[in-house]
Amino acid sequence: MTTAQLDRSTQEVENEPLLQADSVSKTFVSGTFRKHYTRALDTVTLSVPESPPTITAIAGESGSGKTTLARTVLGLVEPTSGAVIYRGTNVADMSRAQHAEFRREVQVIFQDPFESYNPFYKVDHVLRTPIRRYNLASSKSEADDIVEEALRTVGLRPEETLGRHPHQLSGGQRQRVMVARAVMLKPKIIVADEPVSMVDASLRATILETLRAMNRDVGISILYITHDLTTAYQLAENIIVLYKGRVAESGSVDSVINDPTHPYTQLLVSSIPQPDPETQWGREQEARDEEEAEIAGCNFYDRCPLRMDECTVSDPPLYRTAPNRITRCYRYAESPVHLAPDLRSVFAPVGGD
Amino acid sequence: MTTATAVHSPLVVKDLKVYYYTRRGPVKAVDGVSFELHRGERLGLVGESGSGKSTIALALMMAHKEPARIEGGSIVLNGSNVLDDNSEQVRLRRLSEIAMVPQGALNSLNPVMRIRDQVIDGLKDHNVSMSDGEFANRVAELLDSVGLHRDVASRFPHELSGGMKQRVSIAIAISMNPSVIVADEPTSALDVVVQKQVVQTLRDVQERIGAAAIMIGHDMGLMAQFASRIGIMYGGKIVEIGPVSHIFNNPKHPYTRLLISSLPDTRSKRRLEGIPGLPPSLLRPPPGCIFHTRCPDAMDICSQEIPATREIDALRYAACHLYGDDDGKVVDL
Amino acid sequence: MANMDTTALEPQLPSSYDVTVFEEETRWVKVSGAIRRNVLLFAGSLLILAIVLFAVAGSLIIDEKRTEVGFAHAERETADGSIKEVVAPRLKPSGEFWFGTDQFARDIFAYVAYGTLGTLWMGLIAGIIGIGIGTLLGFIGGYFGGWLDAVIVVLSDALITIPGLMLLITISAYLDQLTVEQLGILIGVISWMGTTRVVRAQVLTLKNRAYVEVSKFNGQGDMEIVVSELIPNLAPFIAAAFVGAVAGAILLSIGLSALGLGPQNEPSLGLMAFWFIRFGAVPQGMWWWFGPPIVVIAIFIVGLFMITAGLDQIANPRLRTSV
Amino acid sequence: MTVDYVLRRLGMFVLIIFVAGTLNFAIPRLRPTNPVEERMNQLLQQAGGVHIANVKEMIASYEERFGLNNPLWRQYLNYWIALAKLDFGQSIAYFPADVTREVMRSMPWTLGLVGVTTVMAAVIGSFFGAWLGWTRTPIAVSFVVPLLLIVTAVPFYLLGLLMLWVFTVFWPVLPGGGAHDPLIAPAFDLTTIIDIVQHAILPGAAIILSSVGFWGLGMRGMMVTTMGDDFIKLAEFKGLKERRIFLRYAVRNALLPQVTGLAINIGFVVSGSVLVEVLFAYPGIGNLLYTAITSNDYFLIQGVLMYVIFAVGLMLFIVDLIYPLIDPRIRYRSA
Repeated sequence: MTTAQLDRSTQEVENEPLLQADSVSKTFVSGTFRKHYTRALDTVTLSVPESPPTITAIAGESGSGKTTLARTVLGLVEPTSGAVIYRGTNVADMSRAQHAEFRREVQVIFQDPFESYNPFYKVDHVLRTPIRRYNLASSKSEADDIVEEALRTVGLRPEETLGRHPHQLSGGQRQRVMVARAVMLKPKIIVADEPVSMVDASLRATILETLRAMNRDVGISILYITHDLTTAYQLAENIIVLYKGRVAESGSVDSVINDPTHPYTQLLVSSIPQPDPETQWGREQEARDEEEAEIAGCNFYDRCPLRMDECTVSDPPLYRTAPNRITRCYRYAESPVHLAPDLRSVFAPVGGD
Repeated sequence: MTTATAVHSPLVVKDLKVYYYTRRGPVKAVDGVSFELHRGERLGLVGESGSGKSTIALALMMAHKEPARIEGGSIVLNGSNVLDDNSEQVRLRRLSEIAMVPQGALNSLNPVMRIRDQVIDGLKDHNVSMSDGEFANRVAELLDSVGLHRDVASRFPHELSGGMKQRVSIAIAISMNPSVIVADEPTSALDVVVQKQVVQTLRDVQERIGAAAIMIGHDMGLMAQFASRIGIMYGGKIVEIGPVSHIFNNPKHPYTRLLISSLPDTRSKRRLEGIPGLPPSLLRPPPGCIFHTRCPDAMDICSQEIPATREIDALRYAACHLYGDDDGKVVDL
Repeated sequence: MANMDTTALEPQLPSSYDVTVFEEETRWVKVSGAIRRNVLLFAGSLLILAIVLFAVAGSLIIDEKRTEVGFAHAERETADGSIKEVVAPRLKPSGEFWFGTDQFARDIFAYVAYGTLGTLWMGLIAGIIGIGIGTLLGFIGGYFGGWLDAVIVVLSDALITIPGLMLLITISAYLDQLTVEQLGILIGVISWMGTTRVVRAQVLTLKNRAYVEVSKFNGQGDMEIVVSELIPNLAPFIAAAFVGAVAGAILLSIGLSALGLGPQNEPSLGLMAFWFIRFGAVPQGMWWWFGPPIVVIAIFIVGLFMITAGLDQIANPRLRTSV
Repeated sequence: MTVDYVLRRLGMFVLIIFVAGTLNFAIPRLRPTNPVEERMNQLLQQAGGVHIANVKEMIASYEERFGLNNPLWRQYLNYWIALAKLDFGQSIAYFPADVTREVMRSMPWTLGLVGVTTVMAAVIGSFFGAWLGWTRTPIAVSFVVPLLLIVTAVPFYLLGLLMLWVFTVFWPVLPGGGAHDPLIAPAFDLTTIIDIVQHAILPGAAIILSSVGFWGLGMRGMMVTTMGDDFIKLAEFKGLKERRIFLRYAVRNALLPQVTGLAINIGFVVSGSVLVEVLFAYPGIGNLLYTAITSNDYFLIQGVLMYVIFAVGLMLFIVDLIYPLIDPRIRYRSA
């Protein structure tokens, strides 16, 4: 495939995305006199189409920028450069009404199902407030119906859930109420930031299955932020692997996890503790032990077991190693450089093969 | 698991009961747990929140605090019951006979002391007398054995990454060659790559010094990678215990079976199924089998009688009414 | 949403043994439990309640005239043997004058009651103003951040180091006679920094809590978030800061008044201290003069301290020593 | 210790001086009429105790310093120029004595009394607090907590008053006022030192007794918080001796915020000591301020306030510079 062809395919998918993070970067500054800059996110472009509904995983370790990306998309973090565009309008420039619509249609599920609740209120508070603020119901009984239906949708019994304080529910119940809250608002997109990492294993599956059902049956697109590649594999269609704020590798989740090309993804995949005593961890190690070095080239150089001399010279571009795969590594320098900035251009349309 | 071997086992826990005394009554966090730890083996104790696994870790170290009390049973460490010890004996046993790799390593080290001093003070308080040079060598040797550069000795904790701090904790734990290492969710705050390194390090040093290890956690994947034997905890009891391959490939207890089938992997996409219902209240545990409220195979008897532990096959024990005398004899662990 | 397959997600079994079932407690069990868990708060409140009752009831029942100079009279035998009513200063406690009388023949019991009321009133004014300014600035700084926050932080850090009493003394040198209310306002205006620091720090930790962010997605605006999500959780901190501010203001005012620089025309505990220091109650051994105000002040401050400590325990559970 | 850290602290110090100086400039202007001018005119009219030429000279120096006819910004500028030269004008009461010289004469007494007693109170109180916060301390000692509360609750000066009553009236063993016996010629010998210490006992004890509880309670709170930290748990798992856990793990960490507290508290103690000094006729800064106020000596008031704030700010700055030496987390922070 030539570059020209790639560009054309890019054009096709770029017909009015619902939500687009357009080359967003975020740099955090600390220090008063001598500034210290931390580049948490570095020119990432990603869009979510109006249809079909998709599930995209954004994976990486702590410090990879995955949470910063999620918070930027949600409008909680203002990008240092670039813009978040929703229905054609920059979120930063939205009118009050547009912003309210954005807040309703792009919903969130946070990692900590306990912290998501104001300890002062019963769980009802978090379900009834949005009904009131977004005028979802014209009467008290209609509001009750909406709340109860949402709870049933996520597999909770309203009578066992309502009227309780958050600490009276289990972690799994709490997180399911948060899913119910998000779903109740009939959003277009849910950004789920590590939604199951603090939930017990036996309850984890149920929540993931709920998310999947929301995508399949209600048509909500999901951005699944995670450090756990196994749940990403189970839930998502496509995956973006971030390292130090940059896209290291991206593509369909099956191919990326079963055949990782970037040394960082390889390291992540080989570190998965498989729940199978016959599949033991290998002994491969990183090049260096957690010591960071500032070099001009690839930002993974200091940990890369496969590093080469050219890696220190400049940062590698993204190479298109397969129709639905890109990787930021010089070992694939013979592949064409992927030019379209939007990661959406990498992903195959759902059911398109 | 016969009593004859008990003499040679570094740790034998029998019918251990640890209750938390609350205003509402006793919470039976650990309710009759028995297991034996063989020399050089790695036991994984798996359980979800509220299963009592961390309480066991504290009890083994005799570091449980009010309102927790050991209500019964015995903890026989290297042949003598720890519960009979006075506090000074308990203190001396820590580190030298049984050592802990703590959870949440991010704050486990004293922020105002250099790493070297935090390794040495444990030795000093166990009457190890060495010259300063010998202490320095010992510290370097310990850091080496957990894959850290010896320069780390002169650093402060905040200068180390999470993984490095946890390695320091491991170095401290093996500083007196204990016969038992207890690791309570040793990788809970760490990234997946670092998690692997830390667990492998723990495994390496455990094999090198020939200690037995107990790892406590909720991550079945981590257990599969680390343990040679796994005990499944539920509601303060061990419901099934056996060699790791048996547990994963042929689980006997319905809870184990459901737990394993709920685990996502990266081999095939499938419908994810969790375990319906919620963990039991340990304040008012259900009568009979503690799992019967969530068990898909529950029978009438399950809500009436506490199932006995049976030896289902070699070295595998489970407590479930699905198994009768034909499947295995009742044992007193 | 209606057509989705939810059968797998249905709750399946009764939850009578769930951890989530909490026994309902009777009101008395709840109250007694709360008292037992926070003895300090309870005992401190009782002390303050006693003082407030004493001051309010005392000032309602006792004639204000008793606090005036030369009020106390006693019958004395004069040189010629006749019995005559004379002004009676320095009387020891008696049935008529429970705490005796001072150098100026004022009824000390009445004076302590009215003085306590004045001091209490001043403390309340100072506390309300200080807490008002402090909370407002703390919220503005903590919640909205930016340059305004930087200014607030730097200013409060700088002002908090300036010794309050020194400042107050200096200010009073340039002012005419202060009333009790004016002193309260003045103290409130110069002592908001502690509250600002506490509130700002708390707002900073709370505002990034997931629940505050969830409320944004629930369509709540900034004002509503502050009022309905933040303030309820900050209440113990604000209450502790308020009580601390009242205690601080009382101490400051007494200090100022004891030097003779406070309000001179209304009874207050501080003014009483000024009188008994100035007119040598100590060398004269008039323990009934300097004793009562010192005891009242001590009970006052101990009570307020205990309340603050008790509120701290609510706000910071680690400080709870017993379970 | 990074440059950034030192610069920030220095900036804070400068800012404190700036804010205090500005306040000092603004306070006399709180009233529509100038009280200083009023007072001088008053003096001029009475001209009783003061020499009329002196008053005229005072007014001249006052006008020169502030030039009340100048626009406000000009007055403000002049004011800072004078401050930079440590020129606070001349005392009215002790005319023509220089304000700076008066302050410098009183400062050592206050620094000696307040400085020493504050440090003593901090040390004693922290020790008590650590002991109380140590969970292994028998419950029997917890009666000390309410006791500390009560002692702390009585203000410095009232406590001083009670002690004055006990030790000079009831059981007269100590001198009731002053910093030294006026009959003893000041010399650097044992008699003088004993005399000075004797005079310092009562006011010093008042300060210590009333602030020791503050330190104790603060330290106890920090101990309780520290005892819940993970590193204490690991120290127990390591089988360390109680003594080591107590001193090297718990107390060592709980002390850190106390040091910052010491810095801020010095300001409060200096402030509170005004009353103690007045009560015991101790010739320190507090007494000087009191005299200045009772005699409407406005230049002296301004000067004392400025010097006190300068001293407090400087102490804060010094503590800030020392702090990184005891907390390695600040010492090595790179950003």
